Order: sequence, then structure tokens, then C-alpha cells
Amino acid sequence: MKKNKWYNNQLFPWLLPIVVVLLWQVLGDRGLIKSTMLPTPLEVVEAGKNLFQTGELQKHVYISTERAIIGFFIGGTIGFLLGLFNGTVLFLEKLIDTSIQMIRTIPHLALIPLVILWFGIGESAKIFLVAVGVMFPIYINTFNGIKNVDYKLIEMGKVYGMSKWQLFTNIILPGAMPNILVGIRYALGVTWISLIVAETIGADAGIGYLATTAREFMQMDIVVLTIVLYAILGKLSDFIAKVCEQRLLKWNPAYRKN
Amino acid sequence: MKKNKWYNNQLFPWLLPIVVVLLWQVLGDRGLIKSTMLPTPLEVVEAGKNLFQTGELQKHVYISTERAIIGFFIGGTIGFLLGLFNGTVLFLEKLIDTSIQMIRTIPHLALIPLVILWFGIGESAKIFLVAVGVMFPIYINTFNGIKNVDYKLIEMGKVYGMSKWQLFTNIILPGAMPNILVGIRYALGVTWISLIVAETIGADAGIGYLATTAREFMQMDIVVLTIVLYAILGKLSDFIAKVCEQRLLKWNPAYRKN
Amino acid sequence: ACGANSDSDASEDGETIRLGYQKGNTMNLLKAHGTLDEALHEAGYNVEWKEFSMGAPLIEALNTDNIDFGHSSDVHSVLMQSGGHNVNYVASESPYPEGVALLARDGSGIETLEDLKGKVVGVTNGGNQHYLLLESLKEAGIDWGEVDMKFYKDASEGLMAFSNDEFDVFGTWDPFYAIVQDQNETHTILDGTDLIENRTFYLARDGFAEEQPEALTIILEELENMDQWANEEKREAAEILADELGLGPEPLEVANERRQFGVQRMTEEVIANQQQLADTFYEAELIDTEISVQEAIDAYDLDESVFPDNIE
Amino acid sequence: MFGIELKNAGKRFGTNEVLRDIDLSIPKGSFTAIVGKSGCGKSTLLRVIAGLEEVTSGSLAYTGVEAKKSNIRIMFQDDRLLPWKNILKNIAIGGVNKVDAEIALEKVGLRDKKGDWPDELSGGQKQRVALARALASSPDVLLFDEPLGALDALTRMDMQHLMEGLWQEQHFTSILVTHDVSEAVYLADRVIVLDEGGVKLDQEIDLGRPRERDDKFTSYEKKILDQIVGG
Amino acid sequence: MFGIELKNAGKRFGTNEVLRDIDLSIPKGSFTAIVGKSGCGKSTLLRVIAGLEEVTSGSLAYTGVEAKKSNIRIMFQDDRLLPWKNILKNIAIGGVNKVDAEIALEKVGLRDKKGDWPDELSGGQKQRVALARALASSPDVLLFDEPLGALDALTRMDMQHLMEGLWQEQHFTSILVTHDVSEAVYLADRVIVLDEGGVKLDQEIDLGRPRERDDKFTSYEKKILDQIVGG
Ligand SMILES: Nc1ncnc2c1ncn2[C@@H]1O[C@H](COP(=O)(O)OP(=O)(O)OP(=O)(O)O)[C@@H](O)[C@H]1O
Ligand SMILES: Nc1ncnc2c1ncn2[C@@H]1O[C@H](COP(=O)(O)OP(=O)(O)OP(=O)(O)O)[C@@H](O)[C@H]1O
Ligand SMILES: [Mg+2]
Ligand SMILES: [Mg+2]
Repeated sequence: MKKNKWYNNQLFPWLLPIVVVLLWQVLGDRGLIKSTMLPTPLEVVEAGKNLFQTGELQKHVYISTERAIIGFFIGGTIGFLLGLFNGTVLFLEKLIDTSIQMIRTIPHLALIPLVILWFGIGESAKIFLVAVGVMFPIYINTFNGIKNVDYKLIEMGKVYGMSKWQLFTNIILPGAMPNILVGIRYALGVTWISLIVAETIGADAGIGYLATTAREFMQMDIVVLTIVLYAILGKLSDFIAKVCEQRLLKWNPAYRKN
Repeated sequence: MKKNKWYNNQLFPWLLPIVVVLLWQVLGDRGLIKSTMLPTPLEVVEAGKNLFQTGELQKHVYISTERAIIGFFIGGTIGFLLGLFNGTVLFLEKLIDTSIQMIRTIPHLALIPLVILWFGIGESAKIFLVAVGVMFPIYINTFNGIKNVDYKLIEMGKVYGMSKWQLFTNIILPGAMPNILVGIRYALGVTWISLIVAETIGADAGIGYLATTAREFMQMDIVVLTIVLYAILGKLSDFIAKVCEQRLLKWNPAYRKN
Repeated sequence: ACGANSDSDASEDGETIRLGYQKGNTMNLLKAHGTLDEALHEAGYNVEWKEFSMGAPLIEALNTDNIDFGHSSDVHSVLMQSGGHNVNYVASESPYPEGVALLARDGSGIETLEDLKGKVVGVTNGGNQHYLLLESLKEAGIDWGEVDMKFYKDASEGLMAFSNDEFDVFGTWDPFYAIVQDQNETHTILDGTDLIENRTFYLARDGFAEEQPEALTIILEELENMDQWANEEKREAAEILADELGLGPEPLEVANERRQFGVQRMTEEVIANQQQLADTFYEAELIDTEISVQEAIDAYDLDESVFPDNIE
Repeated sequence: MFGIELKNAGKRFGTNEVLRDIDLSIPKGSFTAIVGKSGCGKSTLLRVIAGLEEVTSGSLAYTGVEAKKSNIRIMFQDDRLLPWKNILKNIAIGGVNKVDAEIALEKVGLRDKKGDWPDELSGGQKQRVALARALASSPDVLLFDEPLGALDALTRMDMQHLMEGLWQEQHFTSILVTHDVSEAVYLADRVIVLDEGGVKLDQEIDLGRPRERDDKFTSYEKKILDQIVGG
Repeated sequence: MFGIELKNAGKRFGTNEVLRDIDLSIPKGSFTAIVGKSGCGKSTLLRVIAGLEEVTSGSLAYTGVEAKKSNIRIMFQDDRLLPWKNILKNIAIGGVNKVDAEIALEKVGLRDKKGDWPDELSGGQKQRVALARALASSPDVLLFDEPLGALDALTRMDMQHLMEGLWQEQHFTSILVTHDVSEAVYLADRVIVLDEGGVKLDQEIDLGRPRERDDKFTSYEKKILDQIVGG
């Protein structure tokens, strides 16, 4: 059962992306895909190289990453705390949850006019949008994770004289952790998605800015380049989340096995 | 403990939204908020009434809802099946998961050129974008839900001669259900968010279209109206999700209690 | 899979002409009036209108054969060509320089171009007011770097930011120009007069002119008819557009008053002005390839015979 | 250390009346055993005493000056170990320090398992960890819900000695639910037979300690067993 | 019905050698009991036999014509009831129909609980549901891992009779892990004492059925107990 199968290695997961890229290159070379519409991988790499040499690529990635990190931490913290309090205090749940569920479905794009009204067009508006995007998946997963913690263990904790804080750190948090991590994992992806919208506001840098202007200026190679950038950053975020998962859930045989 | 607190009733959760709306009206009336920038609730209601009387509002909501439902079912099904298979078959997980994690972070907005290339500008492009948006939260939550099902129960099922299918319907699915429902709940929100982007493609109806054109033409009352619409639809979707939760998780004391 | 995408069979009657439009332009009037539909039906065509809320998806739709005919601003046409796409210029609308302007708040002390130095100017990246700003600064001999340009995405975003004092100077265009003029205490620093033309161009997909020249002729003819009607009935035209846009009629009346409608051929003068736009954008590093508008015209090689009699 | 006083206490789940008319006064520092058939309400009674369930009729009170609900510990019928903590940390919860935890683990004979995850232990080992956790928490009142059910005879005897020893040393009020009548007589000063939610027999055990399994012992056993079987 | 053959079987978790050199041949239709101290490897042995753990040395084989791993059932030491199914449905898993499930539930004395959720049952009731589930599945080989640990003496005797009766009726191969030596001697034809992962005693029980607790019975008991305690 636990035997290492041939496909259980680091490289195998990259098989599919590589095959897709190769196929795409071949189709592009043969002219089966028009390169003004969908440039070939090599053309995209070329575009990337050019941007890299002028230092622009690094600048955009750096700025976006900075926004992503700040926004993620603010939104993640708020989402986590809201999930935490709403998950443990019925009064707060009743007071706030409905409102959160209502705000949650409002697209960033629709919010922008109001965001500008409140935050202007500077950094804070962008970070706000990222934070809002990150907040909800973390909120929902934390909230539900806490609701689903085995109540028998909580009962035990209470009987063994744990303080609220101890109960939280020793039982509720680790019990909800698998769900919270799902939320974090998802939110890491949302971060980048939020940025593309956020970076249209009075922006002059960032991957979202790069993507939007490339699209408006019909530079398909850069459009695809940004897509690739998103994919790479997404995979990277996911990798971080997975490492966290493996460290934090090592007690769980499901994670210990692989 | 289980006593019904005064705040444990149907109406209390609406307190906060109502207070916010009232405050906003008062601030608007006093001229503290300029109505060209943020129309008062009454003005928004007025705009809604006008659109309603011409039948436009219903048309937009109807069309968007249709797209939402179709997209949700397609994306939800695919996400669920992917989560299911990747969660149970290690080979598939290794083959596909990395690729999915990479695609996941690509914003819809960046994808649009490619989507038009593949799907044209008709309904299928819009439904595709909704489906893609819905797919990922359901995928991730299903996948993780399955991974976290108590392996002792799975072991029991195997020993009691359950077929793969029985194991799935009797143990894996109900065990992963709390997580899957979180995914569904989140995805219901994403549906509407995806629509705003989707409905910029060759659209002539839908809430997303309404929102985008209102934004382009500075009709702040309609911009705010669409925000309100999103909030209502979001709350409605969430209500449906909660009902499902309460029916499907009634075995769980955490859901039985309230 | 979807209807709009299905290729029309050239040998059959009743093929569908797919028209892309954005709100607020002649095409929009034409759709509201229904005269083009009538004319095309008479000639045995079906008509399908596709609305686009923004320029980019319309052009993308043209490029992927999802629509046959549409329109786009002068700047977007240049951007499209610089992105390596075919830009199939068919004709243009009359210039509309007064429909784009730079505004400042009353009492801000910003009156002339000189005053722009060191100020925050909000424009849409690659928009017509962006071009106006660049041209006017160049004219006045002011270095672009001396002005702090901030980009906004669409009209409501711009208005929000301007109202919120995020911009000292606000680049805008009709009908929003008219609205802002009307609602806020602002004054115009300059509009496009003698600086830029601010045209709309009519574009077609690859091969449309060859495959359906008759349809193209009808479209152009009806466009010109519409334009002439609009010139005479500016009020009524304003009302129709106001209805379509969901705005009050007043700003559109103001806008229409300063506008002359009319379809024009791609004359050398038009091409030269468009080339100037391309050069300025290249200079400003908005686009990274030098382009030749003439090349695009030559590449499409439109047969002059498609033009109806009512267009000079 | 404090005692417990139940007056006319009853508990129902829905229509199911699980406990009825329980009048019970348990003095501080005493050792009481509760026996009875499966499903007769033993665990529910312990949960009521610990304050985990509210009585639906009658009343519950703690008697004594420093009486505090938070000083009651219960060793549950299921082990309730935290799967995300290793054995030692599972014992060292709720204010028990590592050293005491390790001593407790030593006493139940599992010192070499201190770094293991709970799901790496055998059933009996888990139960002993739960016992160690309960004993290490130095409670005022300690409720045992079938603490030795998963243990073999020998280990069981060791654990009984351990429980008795600690009780004599610390004098906590002790209530033991068990299905082993002999264990009840061996450890407790008083055995209560519960039957269908009511007290059927309330028997003082008047034997010296350490107890010998002599005739008197056997006669107590028999008397209690008769009450259970005779139900 | 089929038998089990272990040759030189060993099992280690990491560095922990839990089973070593087990040579055991269990004929089909026999009733074997396994006793031993907590943590000696009883549950692990059952899991190896059921194919839930692979041996790390030696071999396991099933003997008999229709031998199939899928016809082995195990009643786990923990109840492993599905929390999302009511009691009746918990029994009716893996191809058992509702009628049979209800009969099995009746036999363990819990028919009135059939619609309850598992977490509404008492510890002993849950164990009996797990027993009913195991018995209802009409297996070829049935492995019991301390099936009656949470039951009082009286219910326990009922359940012993039930197990014996069904075994005599259906003749499945039965292996019982228990910490109650008397139960082992009462039910099994052969008692195996496990000690630190190895077989310490392999004792045939040569008594007629139904068994009387006579001198011979007691002498078996004593012999086995000595082996356990003497470890
Ligand atoms: N998954 C595992 N990983 C590591 N060690 C294990 C695992 N399962 C069991 N062990 C160890 O193997 C030994 C035997 O365990 P087993 O469960 O077989 O004991 P047992 O005889 O059933 O005891 P009990 O009567 O207490 O149930 C124990 O020391 C236990 O810690
Ligand atoms: N949460 C609950 N909801 C409904 N019924 C319950 C609940 N808890 C216990 N019961 C019922 O109350 C009765 C007594 O349960 P209790 O757990 O007190 O029994 P017990 O004496 O501890 O039995 P055992 O020796 O089997 O553990 C049982 O019939 C059980 O079904
Ligand atoms: Mg109990
Ligand atoms: Mg065991």
C-alpha cells in the first residue's frame, strides 16, 4: 500500500504542463495557432526576456508581490479573526455573519468607485482590494473549521480547566487547522486575482497593470506572459501552503503517509 | 447552554445591514455624502424601481441567474469530480493537481482574450468563465475534504466489504461533506463575481453588464444598485447553501444544536 | 458552439451580418433607429448586433471573426496595430476635437498648460485625453516628465478620483465632459481644438469587404444617412443616446452641439493625423513598435467602389 | 476538595428519561463507585455532576467552601486524546507541567511512548494515557468513567493500586463508574447500583485497606451483583 | 469458511518490533482466543490477519478453497460507527439488508435505538451496535477485538451467549481478542497467550459446550493467568 509508485516523485506533476507547452509550441510553429492571437511559448519567453533585461519585469513582480503580501496579511488576519470570533461566539455570528455573506458576493470591479471614494487611488486602495479578496475564503473556512471541531475534545478541554486562550490554542485552532489551511491555500490564489483588478486603479506598476495595459494595447505576448507569471506565482504560493500543511498537520496520518 | 438567547432569532442578523443603510441615508440627506458620488439608499431604490418598471431589472437578473446556474453546475460538477478523483487516486493527484494549482491563480480578466479565441463572444464564453471560477473552490475543498476523511472509517468500510461505490457514497462523501459544503458556499459567491467579468464580453444583458456600463457612464445610482443586487443574490445563495448544510449535516451535533 | 461564432455560408441567402458597437456612437443611433436593419434585410441579410462595453473586447471579437464590422477610437486602432494585429480601416467619423478636454477645479489656480507642471493629471492610459495631454505638452514645449500622470480606468472611476481631490487636472471626454462641466465647479484648461482630431474609425474583419461588399456599402450608406440626420436633429439624437446610455438628455445635447457627424474616407490627411498619434504614443513609450498607418491601409487594400454615393 | 449534592435530580433527552429522582449526597474526600447495566445512565450521571449536562429537574449543588466546578476532572469513557499532540503533551494540558506529566506517564507504565502520536498507541495504552492525564491534573473531584475497561487483568490491578494510592495521598472526592463489581468493592467506600436511571442500591463498603478478597468482600460482591442481575 | 496460516510472521512500526516470529495455523471453523497484556500486539495481529497491515517479515496465507480476504470481518476495538448514519443503517452496511440488520439489533437488545444517531448512545450501546454489525455481516472469518470491554457483567454474558450461538450456527472461523481470561476459556477452543509480540502459550481448551465453570475450567483459567502474570 505504502510502496513508492513510479509516479510518486517530484518531477511527475510537471509532466502535464510541459506537454501542454510543447504542444502549444508545435501548433504555433506549424501556424495552426495565429501568433498575433496566441504567441508561442518561445515568443512569450522572448517577451519576458526583454522585459527582464530592462528590469521592468522584476519591478512589476516585486511591487505586486509586496502588495500581495501586505494585503494577504491584513485580509488574512481580519478574515481569520472574524471567523474565529463568529465561530465561537454565537452573538457575533448572529450579528455579523449575514452581513459578511452579503458583502462577499460583491465583485471588486463593482466596488472600485466606492473604494476610490474611501481610499483614493494610492496604495491603500489596492491593498484594501486584495485584503477584501483574501478575507472571505479565510473567513469562511476558519468559521466552518471551528464549527466542525470535534465537540468532544472541546468538552474535554473545558473539563480539564483550560482557559479560553488555552482552549483556543490547544484544541480549536489545531482542530480547525485543516480547514483553515484550505482557506489559506485558496486565498493565496485569490491574492493574485484581486491584484489584477486592484492594479487598474491609478496604477503605474504591478503585474495587474502589466496585464491590463497589455490587453488594451493588444500585446498578446505580454498578456500570455502575465498569465504565465500568474501561474508561476500561484504554484509558488501553493507550494508554500503545502509545506505549511505538511508541517502543521503531521499528526494526521493522511498527511504523514505521503 | 442551549437556552434561546434574545439574539438567536431570524431578524437579528439584519440589524447591522439596516443600521448601515439608515446611517447612509441620513448622511446623504444631510449632504455629508455627495449624491453624485454615492447616491442615498432612497435614490438607489428609485433607480431600481425605474428599471423594474421598464422590466429591465428583471431581464438582467434573469439572464445573469440563468448563466450563474448553468455555469455553477458545469463548473461545480467538474470541480467536484476532479476533487473526487484527485482525492482518491494518487496517480491522478500527482498528474493533475499541480497543473490545476497553476491555472487557478490566473485571473479571468487576463484570460478573456484567450476565452474569446476559444469560445467566441456568445453565451458559452460567459458560462465558461463562470464555470472556471466556480470550479476551483469546489475542487480544493472537495479534494481536501476527502483527504481529511477519518481513515479509520474508510478502513472499516473496506473490511466490511464495501464496493468502491459504496465506500464513496457511505463514507467518503458524507465524511467530506462539511468541507464540500464550504466549497459550495464559497463558490456560490464566486459565481456572481465571475459574471461581472464574463458579462463584459459582447454582452447586452446581465447584472455584470449593467454594472460595467453604469460604471463607464457614471451612473452612480445604478452602480450602487448593482452592488445591492449582488449583495442580495449573495445572501440568497448563501441561504440556499445553509439550508443544504442543515439538511446534510444534521447528524453533526454542531449543526443540530442551533 | 454558439450562434455568433458559426461561419456564414457565402453561397446562401440570408447570411448574417454581425455588427459590434459601443454605446453612445453613431452605430448606437443606427441600431436604435432600425434603419440599417431594414436596409440589410431588404438586401437579404440577417443582422446581429453585439454590444461591447469596452473597446478591447470589441477589437478582440473582430480579430477572432466573431463580428464583421465595428468601430473603435483612433487611439485603440493604433494600439491594435502596434500589437501586431491587422487593422482594417474602412472609414472614419468626422473629427471631434471639442469632445475631449483637460479640466481643473475652480479656484485651483490652474489655468494654462504651464500650470500643469508638478500637478497630478488623471487620464485613462492610452485614452484620447492622454493623447491630448501628450500633444498639448509637446506643443507648449513642456517635458512629459514634469507632469505627474495618474491613470484611471473608466468614467466613474475618474469622476470619483477627481471629486475626491486625487487629481488636480482631469482628462475627460464627451459625454462625461459635459456631465462634469454641468455638475462640478470646474473650468476647461483646453480641449482638442487644433491639437488632436479625436476620431472614431470604422473597422472590418479580414475579408469582410471582399466577401460581402454589398453589405459593407449598405452599412456605410446608412451610417452617413444617420450622421446627416443627427446633424440636423441634434436634440432628437441626443435624446435617443441619452435613453440608450441611461443618462439625462442635457449633457448629450451639450455634447452633440459641439460635434459634427459624418462618415469620411481614409484620406491622406486622416492617415497623417493617425500617424502622428502613433508616433506620439511611440515617443511616449506607450507602444513598443513603430508603426505605419499607411501600411495598414495598403495591407487591407479596400476597394474604393464599396463607398456609397452619399460619401464624398 | 468538596462534595456533591443531588436533590431529586432528573435528566431527559427529548422524551427519553435517562435519570430520575436521584437523591445523592457525596461527601468530600469519599470514594464512591457506580455500577449498573449498559445504558442505565452512569455516564450521564457523571456528566451531570461535572456540569456538562444540566439537570432537567431537581438540582445539583457542590458542598464545601472552595467548591468550584472548574476543579472537577472527568476521565471520559472514550479516551479523548488530542490527535495533534504527542502523548506527553496530551497529559500536560490544563496547567500540568511537563515534569508532572512525565511522572504520571511513568506511573501508568508508558514512559517510552511519550513522544508518540495517540493513534500509534494500542487501545489499552490510550486508556492509560487518559488515566494519567486525569490523575496528573490534581483535581478536587475526579470522576472516572470506566477507566480500566480496555485493560488486561494484570495491568488493571496495577492501575487500581495506582488509583487507590493517589486517592489516599491526595484525598480528592472520587466517583468511579465501572462494570466490574469486584473493582467497585475493591476501590470504593460506597457502591451505588443504578437501574433505569434511578438508584436501586446504596451500599456502604465497610472494609479496611488494603482490601483482601475475603468472605466479607465476596458477600458485598454478591449482594451488589444480585441487585444488578435481579433488575 | 477458511483458515489462516501465519509463518514466521513479524511486524514492525519503524524500529518498534510489535510482532515477532509468529507461527500460527488456525483451522477453518475454529474458535480461537488471544489474550495478553495491554500493548502486546493483539490488535496488530488481528489487523495483520485481516490484511489491514502487511507483515514486515514472514508470511500470511488463507487456507481453504473459497478463501477470500473480502470475507473477513473485524470488529474493531473502537466502535467505528458512521456518525452520519442512524443505528440501523450503521448495521446495514456492506450488503446487509434492513431486515437482517434489525434482527441483529434485536439480538443485542437495542431495537428501540434503531433510529438514533451513534453519538446519542452510551458507550456499551455503541459497542453492542458494532457487535451487531459484525455478526450481521455473515462472514467467513470474524475477528473480535475486545468486543465486550465496555459491558457490565450481565449484558456481557448475554453477548457471550449470542456470539457462541451464532458461531455454532454459522461456523465461521472466529478469533477473539479479550482481556478477560474467563471469557476466553468460556468461548474458545484454543487460547493463545501473546507476550511482547510472540506466542507464549498455545492452549487447547478441551471442554464441552455449553461450558460449566467447574474445576477444569478454573484450572485452565489459572494456567493462562499464570502465563500472563508471570511475563
Ligand atoms: N500505527 C502504529 N504505529 C506505531 N506503533 C504502533 C502502531 N499501532 C500499534 N503500535 C504499537 O504496537 C504495539 C502493539 O499494539 P496493539 O494495538 O497491537 O496492542 P494490543 O495488544 O492490542 O493492546 P491493547 O490490549 O492495549 O489494545 C503497541 O506498543 C503500540 O504502541
Ligand atoms: N446525547 C444524548 N442524546 C440522547 N440520548 C442520550 C444521549 N446520551 C445518552 N443518551 C441515552 O441515555 C441513556 C444512558 O446513557 P449513558 O451513556 O448514561 O449510559 P451508561 O450507563 O453510561 O451506559 P454504558 O455502560 O453503556 O456506558 C442511553 O439509553 C442513551 O441512549
Ligand atoms: Mg457510559
Ligand atoms: Mg488492542
